[in-house]
Amino acid sequence: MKFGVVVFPGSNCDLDAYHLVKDVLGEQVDYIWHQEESVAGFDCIVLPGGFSYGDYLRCGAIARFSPVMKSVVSFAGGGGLVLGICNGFQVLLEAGLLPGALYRNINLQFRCLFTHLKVENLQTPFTVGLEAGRLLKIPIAHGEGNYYADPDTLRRMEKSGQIVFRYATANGEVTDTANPNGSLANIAGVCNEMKNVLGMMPHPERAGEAALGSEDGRLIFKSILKSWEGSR
Amino acid sequence: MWKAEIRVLLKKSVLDPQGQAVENALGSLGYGNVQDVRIGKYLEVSFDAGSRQEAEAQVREMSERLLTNPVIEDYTFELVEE
Amino acid sequence: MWKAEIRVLLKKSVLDPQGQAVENALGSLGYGNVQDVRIGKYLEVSFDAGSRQEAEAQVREMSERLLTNPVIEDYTFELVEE
Amino acid sequence: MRAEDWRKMGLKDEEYLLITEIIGRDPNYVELGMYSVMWSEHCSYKNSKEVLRTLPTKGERVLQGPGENAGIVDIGDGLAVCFKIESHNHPSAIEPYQGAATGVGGIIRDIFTMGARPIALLNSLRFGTLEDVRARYIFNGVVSGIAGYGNCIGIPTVGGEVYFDPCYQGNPLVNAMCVGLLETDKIKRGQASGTGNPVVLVGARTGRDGMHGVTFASEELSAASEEKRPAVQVGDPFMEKLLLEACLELIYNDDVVGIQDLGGAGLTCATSEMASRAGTGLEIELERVPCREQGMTPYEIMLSESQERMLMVVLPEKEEKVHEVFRRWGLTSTTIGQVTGDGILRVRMGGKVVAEVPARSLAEDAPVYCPAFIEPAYLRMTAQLQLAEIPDSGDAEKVLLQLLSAPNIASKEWVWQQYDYMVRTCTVVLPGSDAAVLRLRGTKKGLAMTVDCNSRYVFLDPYLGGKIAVAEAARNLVCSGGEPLAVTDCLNFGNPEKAEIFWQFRKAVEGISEACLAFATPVIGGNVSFYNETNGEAIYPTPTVGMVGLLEDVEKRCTQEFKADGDLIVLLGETYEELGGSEYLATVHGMVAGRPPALELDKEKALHKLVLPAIGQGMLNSAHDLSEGGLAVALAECSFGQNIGASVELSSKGLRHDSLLFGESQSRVVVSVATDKVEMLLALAAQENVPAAVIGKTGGNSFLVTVDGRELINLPIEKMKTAWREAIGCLLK
Ligand SMILES: Nc1ncnc2c1ncn2[C@@H]1O[C@H](COP(=O)(O)OP(=O)(O)O)[C@@H](O)[C@H]1O
Ligand SMILES: [Mg+2]
Repeated sequence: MKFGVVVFPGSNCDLDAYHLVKDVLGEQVDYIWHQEESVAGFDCIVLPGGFSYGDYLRCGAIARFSPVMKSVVSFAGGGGLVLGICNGFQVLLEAGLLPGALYRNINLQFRCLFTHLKVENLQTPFTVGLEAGRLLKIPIAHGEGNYYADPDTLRRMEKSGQIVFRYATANGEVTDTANPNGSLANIAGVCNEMKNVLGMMPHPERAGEAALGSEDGRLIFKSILKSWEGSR
Repeated sequence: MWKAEIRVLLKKSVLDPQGQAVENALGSLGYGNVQDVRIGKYLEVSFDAGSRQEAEAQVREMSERLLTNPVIEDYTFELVEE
Repeated sequence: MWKAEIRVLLKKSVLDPQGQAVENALGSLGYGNVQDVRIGKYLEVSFDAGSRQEAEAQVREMSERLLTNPVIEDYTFELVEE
Repeated sequence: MRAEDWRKMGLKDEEYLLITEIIGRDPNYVELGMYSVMWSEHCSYKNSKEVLRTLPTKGERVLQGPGENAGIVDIGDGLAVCFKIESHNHPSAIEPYQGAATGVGGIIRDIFTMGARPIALLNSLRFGTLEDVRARYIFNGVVSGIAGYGNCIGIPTVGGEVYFDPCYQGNPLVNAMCVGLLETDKIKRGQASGTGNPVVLVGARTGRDGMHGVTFASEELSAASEEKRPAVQVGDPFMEKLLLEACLELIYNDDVVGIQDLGGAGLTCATSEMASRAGTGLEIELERVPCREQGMTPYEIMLSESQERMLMVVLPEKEEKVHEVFRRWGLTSTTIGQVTGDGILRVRMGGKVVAEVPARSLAEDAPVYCPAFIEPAYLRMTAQLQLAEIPDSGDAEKVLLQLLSAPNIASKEWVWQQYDYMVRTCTVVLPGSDAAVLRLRGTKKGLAMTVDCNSRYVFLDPYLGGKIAVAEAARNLVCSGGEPLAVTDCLNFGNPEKAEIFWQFRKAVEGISEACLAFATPVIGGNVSFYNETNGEAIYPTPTVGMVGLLEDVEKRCTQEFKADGDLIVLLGETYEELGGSEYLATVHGMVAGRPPALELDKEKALHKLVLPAIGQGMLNSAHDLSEGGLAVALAECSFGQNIGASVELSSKGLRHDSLLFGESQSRVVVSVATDKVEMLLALAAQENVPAAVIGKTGGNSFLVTVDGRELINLPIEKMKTAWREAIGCLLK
């Protein structure tokens, strides 16, 4: 399986995603420069974290017009796996590949800390490898991760299992105190209806080695590998 | 030459944490008479266009494609000929 | 009840990285006719005041004390009676 | 030229005369402006040069000492670490967010200019007390400015320190440090060598912002500073990220002869310094400089301090390729001139020469002053501390809670949680321990880093305080398992033209020198920030010490938190009746007085010789240095990490209880060890002549302390932790 990590001007977690896939998981990976017009040859596209175009105007707003995004959109339309992490999530929302929007954290501050995620849907390519009830300890680092969708959209998403991760306490309770940014219904990650596009604010690529405080992020990449194997 | 003066605010249904914070700060600075604060973006875009109509159409298009996010934001604008 | 509509922009001599980035983005989206983009803040503040004069004085005071930093920003405002 | 012209620019009459002697005529207005910025204290170090010469700067590992944009130290395996600290105090006082942000931007440029990839940021901050609205506003703005820049550019901010004291009310301190990594054969220097080589300017357009920023940094803050406001600028971290990647790509491919960032004094400084270092001259054409505004004059272009710009000298055959690389990164680059052999900096505008002076004279020939110095009168007062007149802490529990929630001791989580300290996934000891530790990919090594200074000590005894700042930094590294390598310092003081201030400066540097010599940690670079005064009142002398240490095996790192129930707690070092300058005296008794605790460098070194191998051999489960708040606070902090309590039995041996619990005697570390390793540790301690006492055991969820058999403290960890963690957030509400 071959991963592609997109590099926008201002991406800065590209290296971390690359490192996890290549050095920790031993899988194939290449960078994809934002001006590439094709993503042919890749099996999973990762839109990494960072501050594409400085996050000026709105996070992800300018990056979504990069040449590479056209091919990412059609790749996703054909069922290809796309994972957007943090800024990558914001780009996916701006590009219309996922519903809703992300805006300023409720306390107006950038926040960097470990969070616990409750997995709400084990039937996505990104979560199939997880045990039921297993919480994931994965850090966040963002200033605009406050998820919003209008009530109708939210209802639809709940129904079709598009809410994938919610912020929870260390005991797995979805409460206000566990919510680091004001996100609607503690939402930390969502997918599209087809389930092949996932956006999440927490950084699984920062939780792939014991030395970094958690290995849970690896499980998401393992799931991707598993579902890809299964689909062949 | 036209100058579009675009004001962008969060939709009423979306909580405005920044406005809230400034409202509280004004209160504690002694402006107890302040009832509501909303904070958004202000953009000035200068560009050429043949007519006011054309200019208006272009501002709408730019706003909807790039300058605002219709999921959470509303905008209004004025056009000034320069 | 008054509503102050306050527009805040960076002073002309100060770099506006946001405006610059959006200007470039508009250019590559095909809006080659765009010459200049400046991005700032827009605030709506609703409050009670006895008269327009009083209201104006208060907006000025709030703007200079809290809402803007005169070191790098300029502001203009309009007052609407509600 | 009228006297008021040069005086307004901050030049003294005799300095003007010197200029006319150097160039053999009266300077024109542009030239006068160039001399005035280059000969300001900020650029020329004219008041501090002589004193700085006394710092030890050499060492086996030092590849680059002071004099370049940043210093470099060899760490083996063909790798080197490059680091530097710099102040951005005055801009932060006036526009906290942008002032701090551009400070971070500036120090990052200093690091990648040397060819190093920036891997970490640290910061040392000082504000007025949080009861004051303005201090809260500045604190908030500075922290979000540091976050805004560092997070956006994608360099983790991994450590620092924050203090609050009324002396910083009008003049906050914002010192930013950056650490970079490079291969020893890729070092670049700011030298304009090779006659005929093109000179390329790249990055942001030049604007009218930041004119005379360095002069501004070389004056006291006053109401008149308001007029100089355009000296504050807006940073563009996105532009800098592109610059960083593009420049490192070029440097890595050996496409650059010399490179320097444009910081204070802008184009004037970069051109004259690069030529001066190489013994060459430069010719530039200002018409080619991309400007943000129309009609900018030569004076404005030469003095603008617009951020995010770099100047480089390249080989003629590489010129096209260099422009091509910048284009790919979306950057504008322009060839603005070339290197000449005549040593002259010649500036043209539209072909007409607008300035023509010896490059060296700008960079090197500023007059050197030896300001007068005299022991400050206040020291006679503060030295008079009669401990007998101060009641011993009656209620130790209450005092402990009070100290834990004192802003200088309370958790700084409110600050560092706003920083992305994890990006690049190399931070293996996160903020909250004695020093941050980063792993170095592709090697077994790690780097520990810290910044420290207790300015209250320096105020009460500049010499001793300077020494302690170095010792504390070294001790923090050692507690993390890092062997101290070298120092960068940021010397923040008041107006050096006042004899008492200059005395403080000389004494502090003397203390730093002595400690650096003892620990074999040379000073490889730094920054001096004078004129930190408001309306004639100086800040505490604050020589911040940034230090980096090496871990040969990053797996052998250590942190401060207790790891397991049932470990033994051992106190290394000796406790004396020392309360002078303590946080306890200040917080509980409202006194800033006495002498700081004594420091014996031999004892400190012995402690390091014990702790480092003990960590290396896996003897210790945790190690934490004792600083503000003394033993009781240090033990509580060890408990907080994993909510593991402790019970401790102390004997007073005639010491006051407050000295025993809250005194800040130096050269002490508290460690936890598994019971089967304690013999080994005590034997090693005996061998190194370090006093070591088993004082208790870890476990439970309370913190228990008995002194001479009497219980003085019995507090739930949870309660102490809440007080400590939430204090700063609460004060900001
Ligand atoms: N401004 C800051 N930025 C980042 N980290 C900080 C800052 N201030 C404090 N910290 C972190 O908080 C912890 C405690 O700081 P401090 O009390 O100064 O420790 P010490 O006394 O051991 O030097 C350290 O890990 C330090 O790096
Ligand atoms: Mg400290």
